[in-house]
Parts: sequence; C-alpha cells; structure tokens
Amino acid sequence: MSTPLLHVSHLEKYYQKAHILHDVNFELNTGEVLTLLGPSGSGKSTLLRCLNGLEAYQQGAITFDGQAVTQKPKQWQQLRQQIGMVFQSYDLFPNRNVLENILLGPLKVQKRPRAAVLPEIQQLLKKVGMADYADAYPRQLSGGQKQRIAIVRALALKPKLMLFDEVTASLDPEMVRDVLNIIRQLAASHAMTMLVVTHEMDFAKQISDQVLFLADGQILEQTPGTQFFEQPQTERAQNFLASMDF
Amino acid sequence: MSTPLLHVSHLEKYYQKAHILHDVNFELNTGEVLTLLGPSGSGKSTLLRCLNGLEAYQQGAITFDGQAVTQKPKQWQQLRQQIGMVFQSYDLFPNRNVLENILLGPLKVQKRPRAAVLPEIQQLLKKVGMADYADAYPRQLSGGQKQRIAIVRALALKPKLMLFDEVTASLDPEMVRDVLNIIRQLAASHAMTMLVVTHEMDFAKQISDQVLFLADGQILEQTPGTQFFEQPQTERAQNFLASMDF
Amino acid sequence: MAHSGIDVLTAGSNFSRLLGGLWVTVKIALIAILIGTIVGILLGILRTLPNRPLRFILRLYLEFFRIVPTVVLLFLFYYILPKQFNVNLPAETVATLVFALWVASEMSDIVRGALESVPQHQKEAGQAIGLSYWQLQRYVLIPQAWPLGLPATVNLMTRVVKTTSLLMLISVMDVINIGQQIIEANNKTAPNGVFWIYGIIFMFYFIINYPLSRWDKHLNKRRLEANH
Amino acid sequence: MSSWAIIQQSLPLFQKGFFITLKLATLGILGAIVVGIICSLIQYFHLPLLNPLVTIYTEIARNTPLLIQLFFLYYAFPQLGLRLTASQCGVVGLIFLGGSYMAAGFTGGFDGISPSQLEAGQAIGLSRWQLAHYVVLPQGLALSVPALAANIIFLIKETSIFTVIAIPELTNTALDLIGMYYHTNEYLLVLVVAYALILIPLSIILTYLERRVRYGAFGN
Amino acid sequence: GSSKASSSHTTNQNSVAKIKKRGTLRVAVFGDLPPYGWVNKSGQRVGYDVTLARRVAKDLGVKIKFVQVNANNRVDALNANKVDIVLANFTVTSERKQVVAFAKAYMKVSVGVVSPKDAKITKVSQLKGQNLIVTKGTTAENYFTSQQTSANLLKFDSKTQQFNALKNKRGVALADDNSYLYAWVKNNPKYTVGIKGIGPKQYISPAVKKGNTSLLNWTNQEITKLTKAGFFKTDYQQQLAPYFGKEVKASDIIINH
Ligand SMILES: Nc1ncnc2c1ncn2[C@@H]1O[C@H](COP(=O)(O)OP(=O)(O)OP(=O)(O)O)[C@@H](O)[C@H]1O
Ligand SMILES: Nc1ncnc2c1ncn2[C@@H]1O[C@H](COP(=O)(O)OP(=O)(O)OP(=O)(O)O)[C@@H](O)[C@H]1O
Ligand SMILES: [Mg+2]
Ligand SMILES: [Mg+2]
Repeated sequence: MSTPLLHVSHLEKYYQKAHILHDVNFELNTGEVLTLLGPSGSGKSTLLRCLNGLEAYQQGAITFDGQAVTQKPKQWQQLRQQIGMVFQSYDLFPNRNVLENILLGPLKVQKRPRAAVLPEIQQLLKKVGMADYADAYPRQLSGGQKQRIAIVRALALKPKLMLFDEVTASLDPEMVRDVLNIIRQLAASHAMTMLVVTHEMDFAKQISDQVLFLADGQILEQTPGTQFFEQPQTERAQNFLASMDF
Repeated sequence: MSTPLLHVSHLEKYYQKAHILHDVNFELNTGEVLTLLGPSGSGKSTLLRCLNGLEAYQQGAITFDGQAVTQKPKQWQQLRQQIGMVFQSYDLFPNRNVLENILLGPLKVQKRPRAAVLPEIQQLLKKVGMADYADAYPRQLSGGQKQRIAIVRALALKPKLMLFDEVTASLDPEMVRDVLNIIRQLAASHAMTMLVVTHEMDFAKQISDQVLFLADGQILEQTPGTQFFEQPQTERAQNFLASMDF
Repeated sequence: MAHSGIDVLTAGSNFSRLLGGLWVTVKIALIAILIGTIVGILLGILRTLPNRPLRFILRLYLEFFRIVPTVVLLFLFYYILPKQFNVNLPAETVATLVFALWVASEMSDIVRGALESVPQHQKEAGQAIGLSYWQLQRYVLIPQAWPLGLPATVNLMTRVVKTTSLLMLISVMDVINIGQQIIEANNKTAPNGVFWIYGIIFMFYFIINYPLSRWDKHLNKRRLEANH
Repeated sequence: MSSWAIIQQSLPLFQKGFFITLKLATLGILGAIVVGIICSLIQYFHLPLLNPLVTIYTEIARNTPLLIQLFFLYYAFPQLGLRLTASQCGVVGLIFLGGSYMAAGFTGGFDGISPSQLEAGQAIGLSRWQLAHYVVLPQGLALSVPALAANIIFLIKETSIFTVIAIPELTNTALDLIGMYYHTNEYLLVLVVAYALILIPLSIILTYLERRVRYGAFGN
Repeated sequence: GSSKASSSHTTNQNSVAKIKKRGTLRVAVFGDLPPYGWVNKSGQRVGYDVTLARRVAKDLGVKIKFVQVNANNRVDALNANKVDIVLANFTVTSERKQVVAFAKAYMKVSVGVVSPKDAKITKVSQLKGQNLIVTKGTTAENYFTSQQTSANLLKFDSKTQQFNALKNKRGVALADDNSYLYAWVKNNPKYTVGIKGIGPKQYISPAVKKGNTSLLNWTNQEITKLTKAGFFKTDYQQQLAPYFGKEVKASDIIINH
C-alpha cells in the first residue's frame, strides 16, 4: 500500500450555480473499503458519479492508479473498465438476458475472447448464487436477483475499484441481506477496493475500513474503522446516526 | 368497546384463478391498532385494498361500524369517507396545492362549508409540522413531507378507521421517523382505530395492540401486543422476524 | 427564361385571392379542430367506461376514420351521403364536418390514452377520499391527462391543416384551388407562374404549421424534463 | 347493370391499383424508416453540422402537405434537371414526408430510455457508438413501436394523394372510374374495402408487435 | 343501384318553379379552363360557358351561384344535388346519357391531340405504347379508353396539372377537346395540335339531373331562343375568338339549330 489507488484533492462540483461539492479531499488504498455516509442530498451520489465520469467536476484533481484523470471522454471510457459502478436502480439491459448483460463489457469493450471470459463469469455467478439464471431475462428476476447480476456485470470487467451507490435502497427488506452479503464477502477477502454509499448502518459498521461523513457537500469527518459509529465527532454526525436507528 | 368497529369473516379473494386471500377472519375494536406483518407478496396490500373497496372480494363478509358491506359502488363511496387510506406512493394530486389536496374531500365529497373545515385543517397541518406549506405544490415537497400531507388529507374526512400501507417504504431513511412519529401520536392518543402494514419492526413493536401475521394469503398468527415479536409461534414467523433484522 | 413569373403573385387581385383561399382553408381547419376536440374528449371519456358494447361501437368509429383515407371520406360525404339520405350541405360545411369527425375520432384515442396513463394510484387516491366517478374525472383525471394528451393533440392539428390540401378535390375554393385558377388565367403571360404559386402555397402551409410544431416540440421537451 | 356486375368489371383495374399502392407504400415506408433512424440518431447524439440540417429537413417535411411536395417533385424538379418518374416521385415524396415523422417517432423512443440505462452502459465502458448499438437502438426502437405503427398506417393512407401525379394507385383508379362510368357508390365501396384489406391486417399485426415488444423488453 | 330509387323524389328540388322560389340557380362550371370557364386576374369568373350561365340565370330571373368542379365530378355534383345545371364543357356521350339528362347542344367539338412541334404526333398509331396525357372524366379519356386502347394513359385531376405534365414531357402528347387545344397552343407556340380531330364529332350540352323535365324543357327552349338571337355568336367573338388561332372559325364551334 505505497501510493493510494484513488486520490481526490480539492474537488469542487457545481450544477449551474448550485455548489454541490466543496473542497473534497480523500484517498483510498488498494484493498480498503471506504463507506460514504451522510444525509439525503448531501452529495454522496454526486461524488461517486464524479469518480466514474458520469458528472463533470469543475475544479480539483483525481488520480486513479497513478494516472491523472483528465475528464476526456476517451480516457473515461478506458478508466471505467477499471472502476466498476453499481446503482440503486438495478439497471440491467431489459432486452438482453443475464449472460448477455454480463458479457457485453468483457467482449465488446475489452474485446477479450469469449472462451476466456465464460468460465470466469460462471464462477462469479456461482459466487452470488445465480449460476442457474444465465439464460433468464431481467424481467424474470426479483429485485435482489437483478442487483446481484448488476454486481457481477461490474465485476466481470475485473475492475480495480468498485463504487456502490445505495445498492439495496430499492429492494424488498427480505432481499437486502442477500445483496449485502455479497459485498461483505468481497470486502472480507480484501480482493476488492470499494467505495460504498449505504443507509444500512449495521452493514456499514461491519465492512468499513474508513468512514467519510458528508454533509452539504463537505466532508465533515473522516475516521478509520468503526470509530465513527461509536464516537462521532461533529454534532451533525451525531444527529445523523440518531436518525438512522429507531 | 362493545361491538368491534371492523369485523372480517371468511374473506376469500381471487385474481382470476390465483387464490390470494384464504379464509381471513379478524376483528378490530375502536381505538385499537392492528399491525399486519408478513413477507412480500403475502397479501397484506390486497387485504387493505379489500377493506377500502379498491378490490372486490369473492366470498366472506365485512361489517364496518355495524353496517354490512355490500360492495356496491355507492356504498363504498360513502364508506370511504369513514375509512381513510394512505399508500406507499404518496399520491398527492400534482395539479393541486397542499390545501386544495386536503380540501377536496371535505368540500366536494362531504359538502361541508369551507369556513368550518379550514380551522380543522390548520390544526392538522400544525400537528404534522406542515402549517407553513398550505400553498406549496407537491413537487416542492420532500417525500416525507408529501406523506405527511397525504395523512392529513385522509384525516380531514374524520374517518373512524385509518389504513396505512407501508407508508414509509419509499422514503429516505431520515424521513421515515417524522412520518412514523405522526402515526405513533395518533395511536398513543387512542383517538384513531388503525390497521397498519409496515416493515419497520421497532415501530410495529411500539404501536401494536394486536399483530396479524400473514403468509401466502393466510393468517398464521394473531397475537395481542408485543408477544408476537418475543415469541413467534410458527416457524414462518420466526424466519420472517429473523430476516427483518440484520 | 427571361421572365421569372414572380409577378403572377402581385398581378391583379391574385395575392389577396390567395389569402382569401387560405382563410377558407384555415377556417375549415379551425372549426373542425374545435368541434372535433370537444366531441373527441367526450368520446374519449366514454371509451374508458367498462361498458363493452359502447366501447366496441366507439372503437369501430375510430377504426373507420383511421382506415379510410381522407380523400375518400370527402367524396363519401360530399357526393354519396346526400344522395342516400337526402341531406344537402355546402362543400365547406361538408369539409368541416368530415374533418371534425376525423379529429373527433383521433382525439377520442388521444384522450383515452392520456386518461389511462394517469397513474392508477392517482385514481385510487381519489377513490380513497370518496370522490364519485365524475368528481374523479373532473378533479383528478382530466387535469392530469390534459398535459399528457396535449402534444399529440398539437401534432394532430398540424396534420389537419396539411390535409386541408385535399379540399381541392371537392368543390371548396381553398388556397390550392384558387392557386390553380390563377395559374391557368396567367398561363399565357407567365408560364413559370406555376412554381411561384405552388411555392407561395407551400410557404403558407409552413407558416401556419411551424409554430404548432414548435409548440409540440416544446411540450414534449417539458414532459421529458418532468419525467426524468 | 347490377351493382355487383359493375364491381366485378372494375376489379381487375382495382387489383392493379392495389398492388401499385402496396408496392409504393412498402418502398416509401422502408425508406422512411431508414431516413428516420439516421435522422433520429443524428439528433440524439447532436452530431455537429448534420444536426441543424436534420432539423431544417424535418421542419420542412412535417409542416407542408405531401400534395404540394409532390407537385414540386413532379413538376418543378425536371426544370432543375432532376427528372423522376411518377412512381419515383411518389416514393421519394413518401420517404421525404415519412422520414420526418419516423424521425420524430424514434426520437420519442430514444428519449423514453431511462437515463439510468445509459449510465449503466457508460459505467461498463461502452463507447458512444457501442452505447447506440447495444442500448439506445434496441431499447429506443422497441419504445417507438407504437409511434412506428401509427406512422405506417398514416403513410399508407397518404399514398392516396399520389392520384395528383397520375399514378394509377387505388384512389386514382377509383376517381378515374367514377369520372368515366359514374358509378360512384360502387367504386368508392371497392376502394374502402381495398384499403381495409391492407390496413386491418396490418393494424392487427402492429398491435400484436406492440404488445410483444412491450412485454419482451420492459419487464425491468 | 340505389341511386335510381332516390332520384325521383329529389328531382322536384331543382324544378324551374323551385329554382325561381329559391331565387338562385346553382351552376357547375370549370375554374381553370380558359376560355370556357376560368377566373380572371381580378377574381371574376369568365368564359364562354360562364357567360352562357349568367344569361340563363338572367332569363330565369334569378341570381347565379357558381360551383367549381373538376371534369370527373360533374356527374356527381348534379346527382348529389350540389347544382341544378352543369355548364362545364360537358360532352354528350352514351354513358353520360344514362346518368344525366342533356339539353340541346350549344357547341361542337372533337378530340384533338397536342404535341411539341419538334416531336409532332400526327397519327394515332404514333401513340402506341407511349404516354398520353388526359384529364379524368373527359371525352378524350373516354375515347382513348374505349376506342383507341393502344396508348398508355396518364390521368390527372385538373387541367392545370394536365398541361404542366405535358410541359414536363411526362407524356409525348395530350388529348383533349380540339377547340380547347387550339386555344392553348396559341398561348404555347412550341406546341401544335398535330391530330386535329379523331373520333366522331361530339356535342357539348347543358346537363341537368335525370327526371328534372321542367328544367330540361326550359333549357331546350332557352338554347333555341339564344341561338336565334345570335347570343352564341357574340359569346364566341367575345370569349373564344381572342384565344383561338386562325385555324378555328366560329362555324367550327357553334351550332345552327
Ligand atoms: N442534475 C442535477 N441538477 C441540479 N442539482 C442536482 C442534480 N442532481 C443532484 N442535484 C443536487 O445535488 C445535491 C446532492 O445530490 P446527491 O444525489 O448527490 O445526494 P445524495 O447524498 O446522494 O442523496 P441521497 O441519499 O438522497 O441519494 C442535492 O441537493 C441535489 O438536489
Ligand atoms: N392485479 C393483480 N393481479 C394478479 N395478481 C396480483 C395482483 N395484485 C397482486 N397480486 C398478487 O397477489 C399477491 C399478494 O400481493 P400483495 O400486493 O397483496 O402482497 P403484499 O403482502 O402487500 O406484498 P408487499 O409487502 O410486497 O407489498 C401476490 O402474489 C401478488 O403477485
Ligand atoms: Mg444518492
Ligand atoms: Mg404491499
């Protein structure tokens, strides 16, 4: 863990006049899990989207894997193969079945040979308990199943960093667990560097190597491990944690 | 509390061939709070919708406030003024502002004079902390605010029974509390008879006078107070409770 | 080619006659749209009723006007129906009637579609506070369906205006018929007048329809922004 | 002569007209679909230079009557040195008009794709054209099937205007027979039936397609 | 035909008495056929047929209302009761006699064929397999459909379109009433009436609805009266002569009953 995998410094983001992110600074080392907590509208999704080139930022610098991010479309397209992202709305392509959804990236973007990719994907599908569903279409799956496939689709590109944005927020309560378990496994094996936005506090407590607390577009706290949950420093964070458990 | 406010006996509900509710029996006394728990797809929403005439049932009898329900549209229209219902998707009418949303029922349905209704509504709005928003349009409100208005809209008709169907399910976590607090207040004052579907177990524990556990369209347990949460009788209920907390 | 023929437009009362023809065209389109829209809204509401025979009849009405080309409708109503039913209406009235019936049929489908795409839960929320059928229509469904159906309605308007070009086939003195009179009358002095006449008529149609089509675009954009 | 005999005598001519209508409509509609897809993609991706051209084209084509467009194609273009046969004029006119309608329909479909689908595609590294190929086109086209169906029927009916450039399609045949033999009722009846023969089965097929596409593609 | 069944009881609507009571005579005329029926620069309807129409209305003692028609809807305009009388270059044929009632003829013509001077058509045989332009519902169309079927007909709805098509070389020639073609070539000197007359001599008559005997009889008397009074000669001199070339003489066109 010499140089960090991801380095964000002095990031500023505006929507027209609205100042959404203020001077965001942090770094993330390979193998670490960073959870991003904060009230609704605080800018968590926006930050993640900036890290995947879905939003442009106006100032500041991002360095990923030693490479300075230029915000050029061509560069993003290449970087996105190394930075996987999973959204709240499990966006599988409805017109392609599970396998085709997953293969699109490795075959068309990375141009890897099908024969090499297939066994890896079988492996991943087995890991998330979806080995039998390769031929299913998204509409035939439950929300939790779709979200698991979306995770596999991102993993299939063998990214160095995974971004998870409230991936369980639109799931039925009983399905939340399946999906979180998968992320937990990924975290436990230290195989994957992750940046996770979630509202599930117990889950966050279990997986975090670091916690970033965002409010009104500013990082109010950055603490290692579970310290954040036990001794939040700012009042904002205390209130936030109080509102989260009932 | 001599005769129950609501009496449901041998209710059977089909969608075409699919048998959704099997021999549902229960009663609810004035001032009591009944929570309806059960896995997704077990028929909770369907049961509530049957109680408000949004779905027809094929067999069984419902008695409300001593009156046998005939399922005639005219009767439903009259009964609905006494049975309020709030849905998961906060369904304010987007083309009318908050006050107009609330006034529609009392003025157009009940034909009460505006002058008599207005003070009551001011009162209710104050109670839910929305006194300043009478002129706002739904799109200008957050999810939690919309849901609070939806509750006021139902209460404005002075119903004898309120049905709540997962009213916090589409809210951001921090907003859940505001809405649940309102329902909790209503329950605590014993002013309102309520039938509540929720996935928030802590909340359910706090407000329930009775719990009805539904699985596959059948009532598997019916227990008073908090007993259900401590000693679920059936294995289904035990599994269900296990899946709910993390 | 010494003579471009543009003076055909300005000779005599030619230009004002063309404008007169245009007015006939516009008048027919306007009245037809007005009547057709009102009738179409009523029929559209009726088509959402659970009454099967009624829905079937209204569906037949829609399909008839959808399948039969307007040229044929004009002939049918101008030459055949008077013979069969012994009613006799002037050409402009017949044209207005045909267009109104056509607009009504298309409108009924637009209105039905718009009403049906108001989210089901809006309807249920209205029922849940005890609104009656007509109260539900009046306070909840129609106000919300209106912006959903408007783009298609504006689009239909542009089609109606364009279709008035077929009026030249029955004895309506619309802008094209007048144009042809002028072309023939000036054949000797301005053999190329024909292009100027058709050109100006082309412009006329464009000038009427372009604002409508901008409006349609604007509405669609606004709807998209509301959705996403 | 009985009505039936009149109708029977006219059938061979109508049959000819029927196939001419069918042929020209098919060519015109296929062309319009191609033009429509190209234009809608140009608009969707805001391609520089081409985008304003497409806007000008669609505004002109949509806002003027086919009748006058045909007059120009048939009577004016030869003077500019571009000489098309009547049938070619008909097909070109239909493509010109229909292309703009199809473009609007496809654009509507593309706009209906949820932005999250596009982001999902971007997130796995798809390039612009890969996004068009794997996400925008398949989903957008599926979403535009209702508009496509309406446009197809509209364009078939528009072929009746070909009568003004003397193409012996169905409407021209009927009007001509009426002018020669004056059996207006009978000929118009045959004409309506002929259009119904094309449009009713087509409408049924399109409704079926619409339904299949809806269930096939949008169960997300 | 149901058209026959309904014709008798609607006839009365157009009887002379009814027209006088109504106070207007509705006449079907062409609007784009100079010099017979057209609209001049200042928007007035003029022409040989139109002058006749005005005179007929005047003699009936009523106002006149013009209904502009195309060749192919002259019959329906009558039968659908849109007009009382057709004065629109209406050639008498046996088919037409079955569906409308013709009064006495006021003009004679035959079918002529016009073609460019530099590619002159002088014999029908030259038309074999070639495109020949006609207007729907004209005598020329009828002739080339039933008698001379070798040409390939291009059929237009109006005169405007028919002549445009000829100028655009959509066909090698155009067939129409010869008197009319003479008039046209005078304005278009690059063309010539290569076939001056084919088929039998034809007559142009006013037409009324079948069964409308009172108007038919009245019209017949009117034509006779006008002929005697030299009306048609004057009409010819004023409306037609300026348009026709030297090839045509009044006696080629008007009839001496
Ligand atoms: N496209 C946009 N245009 C303008 N403002 C936007 C846009 N998207 C988001 N915002 C604003 O940016 C702020 C941050 O939004 P963001 O979605 O990042 O919050 P979040 O922390 O992810 O919230 P949540 O927990 O609800 O997902 C909010 O105030 C939001 O209103
Ligand atoms: N309109 C319908 N047609 C056919 N089946 C339906 C319909 N609506 C609901 N169902 C079925 O009825 C069953 C009960 O559904 P219901 O919505 O009542 O469950 P629920 O307990 O409210 O679930 P959740 O917790 O997800 O809201 C489910 O199996 C569902 O698929
Ligand atoms: Mg977010
Ligand atoms: Mg439910």
